[in-house]
Amino acid sequence: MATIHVQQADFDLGAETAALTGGRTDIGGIGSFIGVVRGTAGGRDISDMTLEHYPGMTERAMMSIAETAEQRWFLQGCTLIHRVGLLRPGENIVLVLAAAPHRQAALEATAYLIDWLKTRAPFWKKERFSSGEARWVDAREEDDAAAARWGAL
Amino acid sequence: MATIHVQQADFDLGAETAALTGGRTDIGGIGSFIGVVRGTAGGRDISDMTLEHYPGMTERAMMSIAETAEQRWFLQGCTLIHRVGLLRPGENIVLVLAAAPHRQAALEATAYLIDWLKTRAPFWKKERFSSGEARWVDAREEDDAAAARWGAL
Amino acid sequence: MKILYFAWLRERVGLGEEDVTPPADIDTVARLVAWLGARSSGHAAAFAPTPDGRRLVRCAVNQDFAQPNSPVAPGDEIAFFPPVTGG
Amino acid sequence: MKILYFAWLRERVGLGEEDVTPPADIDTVARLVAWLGARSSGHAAAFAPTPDGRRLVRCAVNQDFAQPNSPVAPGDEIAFFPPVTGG
Repeated sequence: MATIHVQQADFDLGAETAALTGGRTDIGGIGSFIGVVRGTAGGRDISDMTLEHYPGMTERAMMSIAETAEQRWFLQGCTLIHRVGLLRPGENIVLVLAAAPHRQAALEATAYLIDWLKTRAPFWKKERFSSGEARWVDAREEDDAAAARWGAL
Repeated sequence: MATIHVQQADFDLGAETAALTGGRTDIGGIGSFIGVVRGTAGGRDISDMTLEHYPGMTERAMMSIAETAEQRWFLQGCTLIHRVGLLRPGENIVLVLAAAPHRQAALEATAYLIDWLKTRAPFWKKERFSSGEARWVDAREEDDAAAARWGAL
Repeated sequence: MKILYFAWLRERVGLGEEDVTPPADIDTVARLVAWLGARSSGHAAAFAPTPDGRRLVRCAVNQDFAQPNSPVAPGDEIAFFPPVTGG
Repeated sequence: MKILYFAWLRERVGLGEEDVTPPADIDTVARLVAWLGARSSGHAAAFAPTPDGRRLVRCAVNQDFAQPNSPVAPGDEIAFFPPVTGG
Protein backbone atom coordinates (compact mmCIF):
# COMPACT_ATOMS: atom_id res chain seq x y z
CA MET A 1 0.00 0.00 0.00
CA ALA A 2 3.03 2.29 0.24
CA THR A 3 3.54 5.05 -2.32
CA ILE A 4 7.20 6.03 -2.83
CA HIS A 5 8.47 8.79 -5.08
CA VAL A 6 11.87 10.42 -5.56
CA GLN A 7 11.31 13.37 -7.87
CA GLN A 8 12.44 16.87 -8.81
CA ALA A 9 8.88 18.18 -9.08
CA ASP A 10 6.93 19.50 -6.12
CA PHE A 11 4.15 17.39 -4.64
CA ASP A 12 0.49 18.27 -4.07
CA LEU A 13 -0.42 17.60 -0.44
CA GLY A 14 -4.17 17.54 -1.05
CA ALA A 15 -3.89 15.20 -4.04
CA GLU A 16 -1.53 12.81 -2.24
CA THR A 17 -3.81 12.69 0.80
CA ALA A 18 -6.84 12.03 -1.41
CA ALA A 19 -4.94 9.27 -3.22
CA LEU A 20 -4.02 7.65 0.10
CA THR A 21 -7.52 7.71 1.58
CA GLY A 22 -9.68 7.81 -1.56
CA GLY A 23 -13.08 6.30 -0.90
CA ARG A 24 -12.04 4.28 2.15
CA THR A 25 -14.17 4.39 5.31
CA ASP A 26 -11.89 2.42 7.66
CA ILE A 27 -9.30 5.18 8.18
CA GLY A 28 -9.61 7.17 11.42
CA GLY A 29 -6.63 9.47 11.12
CA ILE A 30 -3.93 10.67 8.75
CA GLY A 31 -0.67 12.02 10.12
CA SER A 32 1.62 14.04 7.92
CA PHE A 33 4.90 15.87 7.92
CA ILE A 34 6.26 18.27 5.32
CA GLY A 35 9.90 19.37 5.42
CA VAL A 36 10.65 22.78 3.94
CA VAL A 37 13.90 24.51 2.89
CA ARG A 38 14.76 27.21 5.43
CA GLY A 39 16.20 30.49 4.26
CA THR A 40 19.07 30.60 6.75
CA ALA A 41 21.63 28.22 8.23
CA GLY A 42 23.87 29.23 11.12
CA GLY A 43 22.65 32.79 10.72
CA ARG A 44 23.67 33.03 7.04
CA ASP A 45 21.26 33.51 4.14
CA ILE A 46 20.80 30.56 1.81
CA SER A 47 20.15 31.18 -1.87
CA ASP A 48 19.40 27.54 -2.76
CA MET A 49 20.08 23.92 -1.91
CA THR A 50 20.87 20.88 -4.06
CA LEU A 51 19.65 17.43 -3.04
CA GLU A 52 21.67 14.47 -4.34
CA HIS A 53 20.68 10.84 -3.84
CA TYR A 54 21.70 7.27 -4.64
CA PRO A 55 19.27 6.13 -7.34
CA GLY A 56 18.18 2.56 -6.83
CA MET A 57 19.20 2.25 -3.19
CA THR A 58 16.98 5.21 -2.25
CA GLU A 59 13.75 3.79 -3.61
CA ARG A 60 14.53 0.28 -2.37
CA ALA A 61 15.31 1.54 1.16
CA MET A 62 12.25 3.83 1.22
CA MET A 63 9.95 0.98 0.20
CA SER A 64 11.47 -1.26 2.85
CA ILE A 65 11.02 1.26 5.69
CA ALA A 66 7.48 2.08 4.55
CA GLU A 67 6.54 -1.61 4.73
CA THR A 68 8.16 -1.90 8.17
CA ALA A 69 6.09 1.06 9.42
CA GLU A 70 2.90 -0.33 7.86
CA GLN A 71 3.38 -3.59 9.76
CA ARG A 72 4.49 -2.05 13.06
CA TRP A 73 1.56 0.40 13.31
CA PHE A 74 -1.03 -1.54 11.25
CA LEU A 75 -1.17 1.34 8.81
CA GLN A 76 -3.76 1.36 6.07
CA GLY A 77 -1.19 2.99 3.83
CA CYS A 78 1.63 5.52 3.75
CA THR A 79 3.25 7.88 1.29
CA LEU A 80 6.90 8.98 1.14
CA ILE A 81 7.93 11.63 -1.39
CA HIS A 82 11.44 13.10 -1.39
CA ARG A 83 12.46 15.81 -3.81
CA VAL A 84 15.93 16.00 -5.39
CA GLY A 85 17.80 18.61 -7.43
CA LEU A 86 17.79 22.37 -6.91
CA LEU A 87 15.41 23.71 -4.25
CA ARG A 88 14.97 27.26 -2.99
CA PRO A 89 14.03 28.53 0.49
CA GLY A 90 10.33 28.01 1.19
CA GLU A 91 10.10 25.04 -1.20
CA ASN A 92 8.99 21.61 -0.01
CA ILE A 93 11.68 18.92 0.42
CA VAL A 94 9.87 15.89 1.76
CA LEU A 95 6.38 14.57 2.45
CA VAL A 96 5.37 11.76 4.81
CA LEU A 97 1.74 10.61 5.12
CA ALA A 98 0.51 7.74 7.31
CA ALA A 99 -3.10 6.52 7.55
CA ALA A 100 -4.33 4.37 10.46
CA PRO A 101 -7.56 3.50 12.29
CA HIS A 102 -6.50 5.67 15.26
CA ARG A 103 -4.58 8.89 15.66
CA GLN A 104 -1.71 7.68 17.83
CA ALA A 105 -0.62 5.06 15.30
CA ALA A 106 -0.83 7.61 12.48
CA LEU A 107 1.22 10.22 14.37
CA GLU A 108 3.83 7.79 15.70
CA ALA A 109 4.35 6.26 12.26
CA THR A 110 4.72 9.74 10.77
CA ALA A 111 7.45 10.61 13.31
CA TYR A 112 9.18 7.26 12.75
CA LEU A 113 9.21 7.64 8.97
CA ILE A 114 10.65 11.16 8.99
CA ASP A 115 13.24 10.23 11.64
CA TRP A 116 14.26 7.31 9.47
CA LEU A 117 14.41 9.41 6.28
CA LYS A 118 16.72 11.85 8.06
CA THR A 119 19.21 9.20 9.21
CA ARG A 120 19.11 6.20 6.87
CA ALA A 121 17.92 7.28 3.42
CA PRO A 122 20.81 8.08 1.04
CA PHE A 123 20.17 11.77 0.36
CA TRP A 124 22.69 14.58 0.76
CA LYS A 125 22.12 18.34 0.89
CA LYS A 126 24.48 20.99 -0.41
CA GLU A 127 23.65 24.52 0.68
CA ARG A 128 24.65 27.58 -1.34
CA PHE A 129 24.85 30.83 0.59
CA SER A 130 23.97 34.23 -0.80
CA SER A 131 27.74 34.93 -0.76
CA GLY A 132 28.10 32.24 -3.46
CA GLU A 133 29.97 29.85 -1.16
CA ALA A 134 28.56 26.32 -1.04
CA ARG A 135 28.98 23.51 1.48
CA TRP A 136 27.69 20.02 2.12
CA VAL A 137 25.42 19.94 5.17
CA ASP A 138 26.83 18.01 8.14
CA ALA A 139 24.78 15.20 9.65
CA ARG A 140 23.22 16.16 12.98
CA GLU A 141 23.72 14.01 16.06
CA GLU A 142 20.20 14.94 17.27
CA ASP A 143 18.86 13.16 14.20
CA ASP A 144 20.63 9.94 15.13
CA ALA A 145 19.27 10.24 18.68
CA ALA A 146 15.76 10.82 17.33
CA ALA A 147 16.00 7.73 15.13
CA ALA A 148 17.51 5.60 17.91
CA ARG A 149 14.39 5.92 20.09
CA TRP A 150 12.57 3.58 17.70
CA GLY A 151 15.06 0.72 18.35
CA ALA A 152 17.01 -1.00 15.60
CA LEU A 153 15.98 0.47 12.27
CA MET B 1 -0.79 33.51 14.31
CA ALA B 2 -3.33 30.80 15.10
CA THR B 3 -6.19 30.13 12.67
CA ILE B 4 -9.31 28.68 14.32
CA HIS B 5 -12.47 27.59 12.54
CA VAL B 6 -15.59 25.72 13.64
CA GLN B 7 -17.57 25.05 10.48
CA GLN B 8 -19.97 22.68 8.74
CA ALA B 9 -18.08 22.83 5.44
CA ASP B 10 -15.12 20.61 4.63
CA PHE B 11 -11.62 22.09 4.69
CA ASP B 12 -8.99 22.10 1.96
CA LEU B 13 -5.73 20.67 3.33
CA GLY B 14 -3.55 22.13 0.59
CA ALA B 15 -5.09 25.61 0.86
CA GLU B 16 -4.85 25.65 4.68
CA THR B 17 -1.20 24.57 4.54
CA ALA B 18 -0.41 27.23 1.94
CA ALA B 19 -2.18 29.86 4.07
CA LEU B 20 -0.11 28.82 7.11
CA THR B 21 3.26 28.88 5.38
CA GLY B 22 2.61 31.28 2.49
CA GLY B 23 5.82 32.97 1.43
CA ARG B 24 7.71 32.37 4.67
CA THR B 25 11.24 30.99 4.57
CA ASP B 26 11.83 30.42 8.29
CA ILE B 27 9.62 27.32 8.60
CA GLY B 28 11.44 23.97 8.60
CA GLY B 29 8.56 21.58 9.09
CA ILE B 30 4.77 21.35 9.15
CA GLY B 31 3.08 18.59 11.11
CA SER B 32 -0.52 17.77 10.48
CA PHE B 33 -3.30 15.48 11.58
CA ILE B 34 -6.65 14.88 9.93
CA GLY B 35 -9.38 12.96 11.75
CA VAL B 36 -11.85 11.08 9.56
CA VAL B 37 -15.29 9.53 10.24
CA ARG B 38 -14.93 5.72 10.31
CA GLY B 39 -17.63 3.55 8.80
CA THR B 40 -17.97 1.18 11.75
CA ALA B 41 -18.05 1.38 15.56
CA GLY B 42 -17.93 -1.74 17.71
CA GLY B 43 -18.36 -3.84 14.58
CA ARG B 44 -21.61 -2.10 13.52
CA ASP B 45 -22.04 -0.04 10.35
CA ILE B 46 -22.45 3.70 10.79
CA SER B 47 -24.64 5.63 8.39
CA ASP B 48 -23.70 9.09 9.67
CA MET B 49 -22.59 11.12 12.67
CA THR B 50 -23.70 14.47 14.08
CA LEU B 51 -21.22 16.79 15.77
CA GLU B 52 -22.65 19.23 18.33
CA HIS B 53 -20.61 21.93 20.06
CA TYR B 54 -20.83 24.82 22.51
CA PRO B 55 -20.66 27.96 20.36
CA GLY B 56 -18.53 30.62 21.98
CA MET B 57 -16.73 28.40 24.46
CA THR B 58 -15.40 26.21 21.63
CA GLU B 59 -13.70 28.99 19.70
CA ARG B 60 -12.43 30.65 22.89
CA ALA B 61 -10.95 27.38 24.19
CA MET B 62 -9.43 26.48 20.81
CA MET B 63 -7.75 29.87 20.53
CA SER B 64 -6.39 29.53 24.05
CA ILE B 65 -4.90 26.08 23.48
CA ALA B 66 -3.45 27.12 20.11
CA GLU B 67 -1.67 30.04 21.78
CA THR B 68 -0.39 27.74 24.53
CA ALA B 69 1.05 25.36 21.92
CA GLU B 70 2.58 28.22 19.94
CA GLN B 71 4.44 29.39 23.03
CA ARG B 72 5.45 25.95 24.31
CA TRP B 73 6.94 24.77 20.98
CA PHE B 74 7.90 28.17 19.51
CA LEU B 75 5.53 27.53 16.62
CA GLN B 76 5.47 29.90 13.68
CA GLY B 77 1.76 29.28 13.43
CA CYS B 78 -0.93 26.66 13.78
CA THR B 79 -4.37 25.91 12.37
CA LEU B 80 -7.28 24.15 14.08
CA ILE B 81 -10.43 23.42 12.09
CA HIS B 82 -13.24 21.32 13.56
CA ARG B 83 -16.34 20.46 11.57
CA VAL B 84 -19.83 20.31 13.09
CA GLY B 85 -23.21 19.06 11.89
CA LEU B 86 -23.93 15.92 9.87
CA LEU B 87 -20.87 13.98 8.64
CA ARG B 88 -20.73 10.67 6.77
CA PRO B 89 -18.11 7.90 6.88
CA GLY B 90 -14.95 8.90 5.02
CA GLU B 91 -15.55 12.62 5.61
CA ASN B 92 -13.03 14.80 7.45
CA ILE B 93 -13.83 15.81 11.04
CA VAL B 94 -10.84 17.79 12.22
CA LEU B 95 -7.60 19.33 10.97
CA VAL B 96 -4.54 20.30 13.01
CA LEU B 97 -1.52 21.99 11.41
CA ALA B 98 1.60 23.17 13.25
CA ALA B 99 4.58 24.95 11.68
CA ALA B 100 7.97 25.16 13.39
CA PRO B 101 11.65 25.63 12.56
CA HIS B 102 12.31 21.91 13.27
CA ARG B 103 10.35 18.71 12.81
CA GLN B 104 10.16 17.52 16.40
CA ALA B 105 8.46 20.70 17.59
CA ALA B 106 6.01 20.53 14.69
CA LEU B 107 5.13 16.88 15.32
CA GLU B 108 4.90 17.17 19.11
CA ALA B 109 2.69 20.24 18.87
CA THR B 110 0.44 18.41 16.38
CA ALA B 111 0.03 15.49 18.80
CA TYR B 112 -0.59 17.85 21.73
CA LEU B 113 -3.25 19.82 19.87
CA ILE B 114 -5.23 16.79 18.74
CA ASP B 115 -4.96 15.15 22.19
CA TRP B 116 -6.30 18.38 23.67
CA LEU B 117 -9.13 18.67 21.12
CA LYS B 118 -10.21 15.12 21.98
CA THR B 119 -10.39 15.73 25.74
CA ARG B 120 -11.04 19.40 26.46
CA ALA B 121 -12.83 21.00 23.52
CA PRO B 122 -16.63 21.04 23.92
CA PHE B 123 -17.70 18.84 20.98
CA TRP B 124 -19.99 15.81 21.17
CA LYS B 125 -20.53 13.08 18.60
CA LYS B 126 -23.78 11.21 18.05
CA GLU B 127 -23.47 8.13 15.84
CA ARG B 128 -26.36 6.78 13.82
CA PHE B 129 -26.12 3.11 12.84
CA SER B 130 -27.42 1.65 9.61
CA SER B 131 -30.17 0.06 11.75
CA GLY B 132 -31.45 3.60 12.41
CA GLU B 133 -30.53 3.48 16.10
CA ALA B 134 -28.49 6.46 17.32
CA ARG B 135 -26.31 6.93 20.39
CA TRP B 136 -24.03 9.53 21.89
CA VAL B 137 -20.39 8.38 21.74
CA ASP B 138 -18.81 7.66 25.13
CA ALA B 139 -15.60 9.43 26.08
CA ARG B 140 -12.58 7.14 25.90
CA GLU B 141 -10.26 6.75 28.88
CA GLU B 142 -7.31 6.32 26.50
CA ASP B 143 -7.93 9.86 25.32
CA ASP B 144 -7.61 11.22 28.84
CA ALA B 145 -4.39 9.24 29.29
CA ALA B 146 -3.02 10.59 26.01
CA ALA B 147 -3.80 14.16 27.05
CA ALA B 148 -2.38 13.66 30.56
CA ARG B 149 1.13 12.98 29.23
CA TRP B 150 1.45 16.67 28.37
CA GLY B 151 0.98 17.72 32.00
CA ALA B 152 -1.71 20.14 33.17
CA LEU B 153 -3.67 21.32 30.16
CA MET C 1 -28.65 32.82 35.41
CA LYS C 2 -28.49 31.32 31.92
CA ILE C 3 -28.31 27.53 31.86
CA LEU C 4 -27.20 25.62 28.72
CA TYR C 5 -27.49 21.88 28.09
CA PHE C 6 -25.62 19.90 25.43
CA ALA C 7 -25.71 16.41 23.89
CA TRP C 8 -27.72 13.85 25.90
CA LEU C 9 -28.29 16.32 28.76
CA ARG C 10 -30.13 18.56 26.30
CA GLU C 11 -32.20 15.61 25.14
CA ARG C 12 -33.08 14.47 28.68
CA VAL C 13 -33.93 17.93 30.00
CA GLY C 14 -35.84 18.65 26.78
CA LEU C 15 -34.32 22.13 26.53
CA GLY C 16 -31.09 23.54 25.10
CA GLU C 17 -31.27 26.66 27.24
CA GLU C 18 -33.27 28.17 30.09
CA ASP C 19 -33.12 31.27 32.30
CA VAL C 20 -33.49 30.51 36.00
CA THR C 21 -33.44 32.54 39.23
CA PRO C 22 -32.47 30.19 42.06
CA PRO C 23 -32.51 31.31 45.71
CA ALA C 24 -29.42 33.15 46.97
CA ASP C 25 -28.05 30.09 48.82
CA ILE C 26 -27.59 28.27 45.48
CA ASP C 27 -24.02 29.55 45.20
CA THR C 28 -21.96 26.57 43.90
CA VAL C 29 -22.18 24.23 40.91
CA ALA C 30 -23.07 21.29 43.19
CA ARG C 31 -25.94 23.20 44.81
CA LEU C 32 -27.17 24.38 41.43
CA VAL C 33 -27.19 20.77 40.15
CA ALA C 34 -29.30 19.69 43.14
CA TRP C 35 -31.69 22.61 42.64
CA LEU C 36 -32.02 22.10 38.86
CA GLY C 37 -32.56 18.35 39.36
CA ALA C 38 -35.80 19.09 41.22
CA ARG C 39 -37.32 21.16 38.39
CA SER C 40 -38.70 18.26 36.33
CA SER C 41 -38.36 14.53 35.80
CA GLY C 42 -36.28 15.36 32.70
CA HIS C 43 -33.88 17.44 34.79
CA ALA C 44 -33.73 14.65 37.39
CA ALA C 45 -32.87 12.09 34.68
CA ALA C 46 -30.21 14.35 33.20
CA PHE C 47 -28.38 14.88 36.51
CA ALA C 48 -28.84 11.36 37.97
CA PRO C 49 -25.60 9.52 38.76
CA THR C 50 -24.96 6.22 36.95
CA PRO C 51 -25.81 2.95 38.77
CA ASP C 52 -22.10 2.62 39.64
CA GLY C 53 -22.05 6.13 41.13
CA ARG C 54 -19.91 7.92 38.53
CA ARG C 55 -20.51 11.59 37.97
CA LEU C 56 -21.16 11.85 34.23
CA VAL C 57 -21.99 15.52 33.96
CA ARG C 58 -19.37 18.16 33.25
CA CYS C 59 -19.87 21.88 33.82
CA ALA C 60 -18.54 25.18 32.51
CA VAL C 61 -19.13 28.51 34.23
CA ASN C 62 -18.85 31.49 31.89
CA GLN C 63 -17.24 29.18 29.30
CA ASP C 64 -14.48 27.86 31.58
CA PHE C 65 -14.50 24.31 32.91
CA ALA C 66 -15.75 24.26 36.51
CA GLN C 67 -15.82 21.87 39.49
CA PRO C 68 -18.66 20.99 41.92
CA ASN C 69 -17.42 23.57 44.41
CA SER C 70 -16.94 26.34 41.82
CA PRO C 71 -19.01 29.45 42.67
CA VAL C 72 -22.04 30.47 40.62
CA ALA C 73 -23.80 33.83 40.74
CA PRO C 74 -26.67 35.70 39.09
CA GLY C 75 -25.77 36.67 35.52
CA ASP C 76 -23.47 33.68 34.97
CA GLU C 77 -23.68 31.48 31.86
CA ILE C 78 -23.57 27.91 33.17
CA ALA C 79 -23.38 24.92 30.81
CA PHE C 80 -23.86 21.22 31.58
CA PHE C 81 -22.71 18.49 29.21
CA PRO C 82 -21.24 14.96 29.06
CA PRO C 83 -17.47 14.33 28.77
CA VAL C 84 -16.41 15.67 25.40
CA THR C 85 -15.97 13.39 22.37
CA GLY C 86 -14.78 15.62 19.54
CA GLY C 87 -11.63 15.39 17.47
CA MET D 1 33.57 -4.24 -8.98
CA LYS D 2 31.52 -1.08 -9.52
CA ILE D 3 32.40 1.77 -7.16
CA LEU D 4 30.05 4.76 -6.64
CA TYR D 5 30.84 8.04 -4.89
CA PHE D 6 28.31 10.57 -3.61
CA ALA D 7 28.32 14.13 -2.27
CA TRP D 8 31.74 15.41 -1.17
CA LEU D 9 33.38 12.03 -1.78
CA ARG D 10 32.39 12.31 -5.46
CA GLU D 11 33.83 15.83 -5.58
CA ARG D 12 37.13 14.83 -3.91
CA VAL D 13 37.64 11.68 -5.98
CA GLY D 14 36.62 13.58 -9.10
CA LEU D 15 34.42 10.71 -10.28
CA GLY D 16 30.87 9.58 -9.61
CA GLU D 17 31.56 6.01 -10.65
CA GLU D 18 34.44 3.74 -11.64
CA ASP D 19 34.97 0.05 -12.43
CA VAL D 20 37.91 -1.47 -10.58
CA THR D 21 39.49 -4.94 -10.33
CA PRO D 22 41.35 -5.13 -7.02
CA PRO D 23 43.53 -8.15 -6.10
CA ALA D 24 41.75 -11.15 -4.60
CA ASP D 25 42.89 -10.34 -1.03
CA ILE D 26 40.83 -7.09 -1.10
CA ASP D 27 37.83 -8.90 0.39
CA THR D 28 36.39 -6.47 2.98
CA VAL D 29 35.17 -2.88 2.91
CA ALA D 30 38.12 -1.78 5.09
CA ARG D 31 40.67 -3.39 2.73
CA LEU D 32 38.92 -1.88 -0.28
CA VAL D 33 39.06 1.59 1.30
CA ALA D 34 42.82 1.22 1.85
CA TRP D 35 43.33 -0.01 -1.71
CA LEU D 36 41.16 2.72 -3.28
CA GLY D 37 42.88 5.41 -1.17
CA ALA D 38 46.16 4.66 -2.98
CA ARG D 39 44.72 5.19 -6.47
CA SER D 40 45.09 8.98 -6.56
CA SER D 41 45.53 12.01 -4.35
CA GLY D 42 41.80 12.66 -4.83
CA HIS D 43 40.97 9.18 -3.55
CA ALA D 44 43.39 9.68 -0.63
CA ALA D 45 41.68 12.98 0.29
CA ALA D 46 38.25 11.41 0.06
CA PHE D 47 39.04 8.55 2.44
CA ALA D 48 41.29 10.44 4.89
CA PRO D 49 40.10 10.47 8.51
CA THR D 50 39.38 13.84 10.11
CA PRO D 51 42.07 15.46 12.31
CA ASP D 52 40.21 14.12 15.37
CA GLY D 53 40.23 10.57 13.95
CA ARG D 54 36.51 10.19 13.16
CA ARG D 55 35.55 7.93 10.29
CA LEU D 56 33.41 10.12 8.06
CA VAL D 57 32.78 7.76 5.20
CA ARG D 58 29.77 5.45 5.05
CA CYS D 59 29.48 2.47 2.73
CA ALA D 60 26.77 0.40 1.06
CA VAL D 61 27.42 -2.97 -0.59
CA ASN D 62 24.82 -3.88 -3.20
CA GLN D 63 22.60 -1.06 -1.87
CA ASP D 64 22.62 -2.22 1.77
CA PHE D 65 24.49 -0.31 4.48
CA ALA D 66 27.80 -2.09 5.23
CA GLN D 67 30.49 -2.05 7.95
CA PRO D 68 34.32 -2.03 7.66
CA ASN D 69 34.43 -5.82 8.02
CA SER D 70 31.60 -6.48 5.55
CA PRO D 71 32.74 -8.74 2.67
CA VAL D 72 33.16 -7.41 -0.87
CA ALA D 73 33.52 -9.53 -4.00
CA PRO D 74 33.87 -9.12 -7.78
CA GLY D 75 30.59 -8.02 -9.31
CA ASP D 76 29.47 -6.09 -6.22
CA GLU D 77 28.13 -2.51 -6.42
CA ILE D 78 29.91 -0.62 -3.64
CA ALA D 79 29.03 2.96 -2.75
CA PHE D 80 30.89 5.43 -0.52
CA PHE D 81 29.25 8.56 0.86
CA PRO D 82 29.10 10.88 3.88
CA PRO D 83 26.50 10.46 6.64
CA VAL D 84 23.13 11.16 5.06
CA THR D 85 21.43 14.56 5.40
CA GLY D 86 18.09 14.22 3.63
CA GLY D 87 14.59 14.73 4.96
